[in-house]
Amino acid sequence: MSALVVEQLLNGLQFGIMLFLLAAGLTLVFGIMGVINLAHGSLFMVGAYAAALVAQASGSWWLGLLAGVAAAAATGMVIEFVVLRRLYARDHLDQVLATFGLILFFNQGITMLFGRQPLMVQLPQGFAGSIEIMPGVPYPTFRLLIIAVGLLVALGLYVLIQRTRIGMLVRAGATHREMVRALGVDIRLLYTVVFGLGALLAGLAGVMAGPVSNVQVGMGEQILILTFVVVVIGGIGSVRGALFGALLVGITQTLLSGFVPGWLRQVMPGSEADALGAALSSMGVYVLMAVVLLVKPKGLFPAHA
Amino acid sequence: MVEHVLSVRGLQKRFGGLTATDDVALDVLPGELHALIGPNGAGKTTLIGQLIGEITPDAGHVVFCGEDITRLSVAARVKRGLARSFQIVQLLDDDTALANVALAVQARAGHSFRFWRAAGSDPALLQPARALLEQVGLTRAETRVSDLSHGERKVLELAVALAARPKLLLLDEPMAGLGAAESLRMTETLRALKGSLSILLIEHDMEAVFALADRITVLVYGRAIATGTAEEIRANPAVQEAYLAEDRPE
Amino acid sequence: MRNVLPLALLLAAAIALPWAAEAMGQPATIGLATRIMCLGIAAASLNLILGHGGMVSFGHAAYYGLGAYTVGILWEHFRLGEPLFGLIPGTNQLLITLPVSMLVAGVASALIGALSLRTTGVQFIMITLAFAQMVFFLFVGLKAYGGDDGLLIRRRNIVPGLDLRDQDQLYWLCLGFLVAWLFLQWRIVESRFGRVLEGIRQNERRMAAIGIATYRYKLAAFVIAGMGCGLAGALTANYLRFVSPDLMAWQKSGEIMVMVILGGVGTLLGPVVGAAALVGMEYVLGGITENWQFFLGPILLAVVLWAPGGIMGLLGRGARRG
Amino acid sequence: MRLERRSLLAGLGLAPLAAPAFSQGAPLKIGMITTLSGPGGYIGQDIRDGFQIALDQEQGRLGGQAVQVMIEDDGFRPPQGKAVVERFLRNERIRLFTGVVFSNILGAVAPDVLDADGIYVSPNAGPSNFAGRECHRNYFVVSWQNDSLHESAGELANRLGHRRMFILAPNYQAGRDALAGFRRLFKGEVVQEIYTRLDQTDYAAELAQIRAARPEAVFQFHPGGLGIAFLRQYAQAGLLATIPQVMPAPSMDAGTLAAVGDAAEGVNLSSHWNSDFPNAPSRAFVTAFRAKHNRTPTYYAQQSYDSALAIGAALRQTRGSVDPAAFRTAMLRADFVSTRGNFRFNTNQHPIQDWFSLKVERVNGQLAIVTKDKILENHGDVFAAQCRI
Repeated sequence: MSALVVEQLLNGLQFGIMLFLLAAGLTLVFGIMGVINLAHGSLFMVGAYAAALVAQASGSWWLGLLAGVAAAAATGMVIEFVVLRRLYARDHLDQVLATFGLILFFNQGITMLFGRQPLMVQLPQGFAGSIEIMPGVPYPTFRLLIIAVGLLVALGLYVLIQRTRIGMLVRAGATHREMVRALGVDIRLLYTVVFGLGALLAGLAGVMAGPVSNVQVGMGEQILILTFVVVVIGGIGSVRGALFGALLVGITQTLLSGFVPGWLRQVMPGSEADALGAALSSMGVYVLMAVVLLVKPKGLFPAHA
Repeated sequence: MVEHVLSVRGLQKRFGGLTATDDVALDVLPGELHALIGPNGAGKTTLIGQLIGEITPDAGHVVFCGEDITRLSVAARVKRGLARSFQIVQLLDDDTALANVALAVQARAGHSFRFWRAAGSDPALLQPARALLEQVGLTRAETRVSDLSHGERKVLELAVALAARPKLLLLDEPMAGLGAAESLRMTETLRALKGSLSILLIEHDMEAVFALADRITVLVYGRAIATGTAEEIRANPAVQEAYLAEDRPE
Repeated sequence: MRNVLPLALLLAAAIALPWAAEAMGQPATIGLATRIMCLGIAAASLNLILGHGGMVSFGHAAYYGLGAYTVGILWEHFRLGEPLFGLIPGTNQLLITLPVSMLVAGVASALIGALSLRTTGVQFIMITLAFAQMVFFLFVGLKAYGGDDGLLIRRRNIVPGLDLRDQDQLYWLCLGFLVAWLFLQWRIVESRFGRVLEGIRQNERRMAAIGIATYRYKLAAFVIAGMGCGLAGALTANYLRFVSPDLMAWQKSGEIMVMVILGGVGTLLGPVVGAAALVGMEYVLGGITENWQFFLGPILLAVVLWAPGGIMGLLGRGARRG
Repeated sequence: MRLERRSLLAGLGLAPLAAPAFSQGAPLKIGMITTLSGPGGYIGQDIRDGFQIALDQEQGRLGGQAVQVMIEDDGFRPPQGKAVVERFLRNERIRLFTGVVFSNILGAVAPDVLDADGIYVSPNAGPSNFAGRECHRNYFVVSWQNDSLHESAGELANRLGHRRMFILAPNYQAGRDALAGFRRLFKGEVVQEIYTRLDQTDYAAELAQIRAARPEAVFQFHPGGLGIAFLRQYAQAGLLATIPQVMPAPSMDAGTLAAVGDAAEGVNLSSHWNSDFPNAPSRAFVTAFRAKHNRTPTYYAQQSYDSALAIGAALRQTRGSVDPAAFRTAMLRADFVSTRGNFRFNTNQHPIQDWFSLKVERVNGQLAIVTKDKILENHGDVFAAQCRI
């Protein structure tokens, strides 16, 4: 039993890391630029598609990784340059409508280009198997790779934000947007770079998610809402918050769906317990978010402390 | 002994490592114009925030007309007769000056859970609102706030605050950013108000302060270091040392 | 009211629509228009809090769905002849189901609003979403009412003197409710309550400083908007003769919000115009190409970029110029 | 591909000018409402393409009657499906409908068709309510009743000798029906059942529970993209080697097999049809489909093709009439050679057909779904007893 708990915790950690990759980009864009970008999920999809197609054509998953990350970052910067740049001064609502339009455009565009069939994604060489992490419990190496990549990204972002000039501007921008502007920094360039970075991270998430789930039109929207939940729980604009929020959501969701139906089954008939358990574990993260916001309205690690 | 309109004791507020309000005691007498002066960052606006209820103090008490209001909400304090103006104007920019004041009159008149009759043409709201605008000398009543000049907005702030018919008016730098002529007019308006209600005035314009104030309290680094008449304050060596030395009024 | 004449003409055109549609051999347009009326009520009620109160609720579909499900569940118990919880008998009388729908949506929005309104800004957007998702998953899990597959309402509700199986009469009924709701909302916006709401949108701090306990007013507006959505949902259930959790999914909340923004935030007719534009474009583009989303997306984008204030803003500018 | 769409003129409300008068020999319009957008879009695409193959083989006719198929996307949203069906019924005066993929859309679409005395022929969804109490004279299902898919999987598990099974499906009506259907014919013990979420992308938590429960095999129903993710993660977790899987056809079609790849090898399936069926109609269909679309047809394509054949057979007898009484009599005779072999309509107008076991194997180095044995013969459904037509 305890081995199962450890394995489930590891699963929760891995799912949380996956969410972190998506949420980190979103929270940067959200917190620094004040832009609600619903099309973040589209960048996730672009990354996954580019990686899958290049990996198929070249036979190398690693080439696909590069292609996916580059395609997402490039797409992001184009979006920023063509659309979002004109909307910074606008209401959040205008951004919602514009990025909603982008979702429709990207989903249907990908359908027209690559069809409706889900894409095949190979695992990278050397990461197809599993490692025995405990006696009798093998764990997929690719999932361990996801955890490693996520932790590396977290570390990289930490260094970037705490130790570099861009990071200094990013930190300042999250709390005092006007002041950064007043300092004479080319805020336009900073925004393009930040948005590109956010898109790059979304693309990386898409590349990593590809072999685990499925590469398909609409894949971004499935996970978009959960990503927003993570960002808000963590505190908008805080990368540290995104990490903790993501781990909290990932572990909560995994443990709920892993254990609640079992507990319920001990107190009520099987099929009812299963249906109720599934409903409860679906609601779980939303209950979590509501509770967090009622206790700490700015999230766990507000950037505007 | 005279009953104080406002009586503050042991008020304390810290933001992280910064002590914005440090064991402040302050009394305002009925009908008095009491000025609060001090260098930038002395914690004047933070103090106003705690008096009106936007900021919760860490310790201490605020007593208004004999009632402890330390834990009351902003709205509840306004209902009891406190009102404030803002240093950075807080108005409804999409509405006319008249509508801004009329809304404040409406708030004074009781709850606003009236869903049917049009409020925009209600004489019960518009007449008092026009009277208030006249009182402060704002003529462009039908102009949208976003089209008013800075000076006009400051005056409108005052009218909106007066609409609450306060017993004590907290004015946060009503002359900030005004030209000389506008400042003079504001001084006259305040002088005309004197006596009909108590006023706690924060102001950097020392000329106006010394012309208007019955008593003055000096706040430095969150501490009230002296209270007294204009002459007493001028003569106070502690004030001269701590405040006048670095920020001498012209 | 300078705009009485255009409004009267618009209303006359709306009333005459069924005959026009028949004459042009496009009777299905009546059903489409009915759907627009229902969504128009939902969007207008969202606009009350979003456009006039500055509260961006991203969970409005929950009340829409609750209103619809109230009709569906009352029908189901009427059909089965078994009272709900052994107490509440089912019914198919519209004059009962509509008020009950609004009541259910109102109670739900009061509970959710009371909690959600403790937050503001983006946190408010997300917490309303969270509660709506909880309601959504609750209905997905409600096996007794079809769960994810939804609930069939075999016959429309009954109103004395009307035959709702006739699509023209259903349309006029929905149009009547839309007009009534818009009129009510117009009065609310112009009233003392509406002035306070508008003040809260512009500057909540100022409203507190003149002695207004803003929370109560925001909650009251939130509940009114929830009830409007409940009404819209109840009418939708009668039109669709089918309810499913789809009606309360976050995509639906987004769709209603898009209608408001597209039409024009804070305008009386904007939300209805937005509903008509969005549904109409889907219908027309969907009839021309299966890749309709590819074209709808950039159209929405163009509206944001070049027509701030939505379609009503565009019309207003056109009128001023002309 | 020549598929007629509503003309732009009609869309702009100028139909009276554009619509031709009813004349002899005008093509019969068939309304196809299907899901072409979102993750389920590839299913609707195969339904559309499968139907078209039947038309191609008769040069745009079905049963000698010229037909025009009007296709529209329901966007995976019931209200939109409802709007389309209303337009088809009223503006286009279409009497004959087909195409819906998902049960919840069918719930919004079918009642309108049936109340207007139109005919609906289902190429996919076969929910239990329409098979039982809500069955209807004008409603035909050519694919299967939903539960049959899972009943056959239960029988397959019996035949494979599995005694202790772990079963999973998404938490929605079809998922719950799946687990109930599986239990109906499965004779062994269900050690645990789990409902997953419809929007789930990560199944690690469920996989850990499977490993901990140590079943002999797993039954799972995850259609489309859900199944791809589940199978990939199942294989990546190393479970495929130790715990075999049994599943119904929708969890593994040609499309998902292509996306899943090696992770699918060795999986057991139950189905009413497979692309390697040796009978002549099936081979002709598969050949034509591959030639036209350069991919292997899925069950969805085949079901839609069979639906077109069934409609064609009925139209041949009614000489192109869709008068409900005449059409129904003709339809019930099922006078066509199905790609699946045995086929006839039950009393509730759902199929009585055979079910087969399939397995994913390597054929000439390529993964393919290979047909094994017949496991159920002339199998109907349990809901027919509740149906009174």
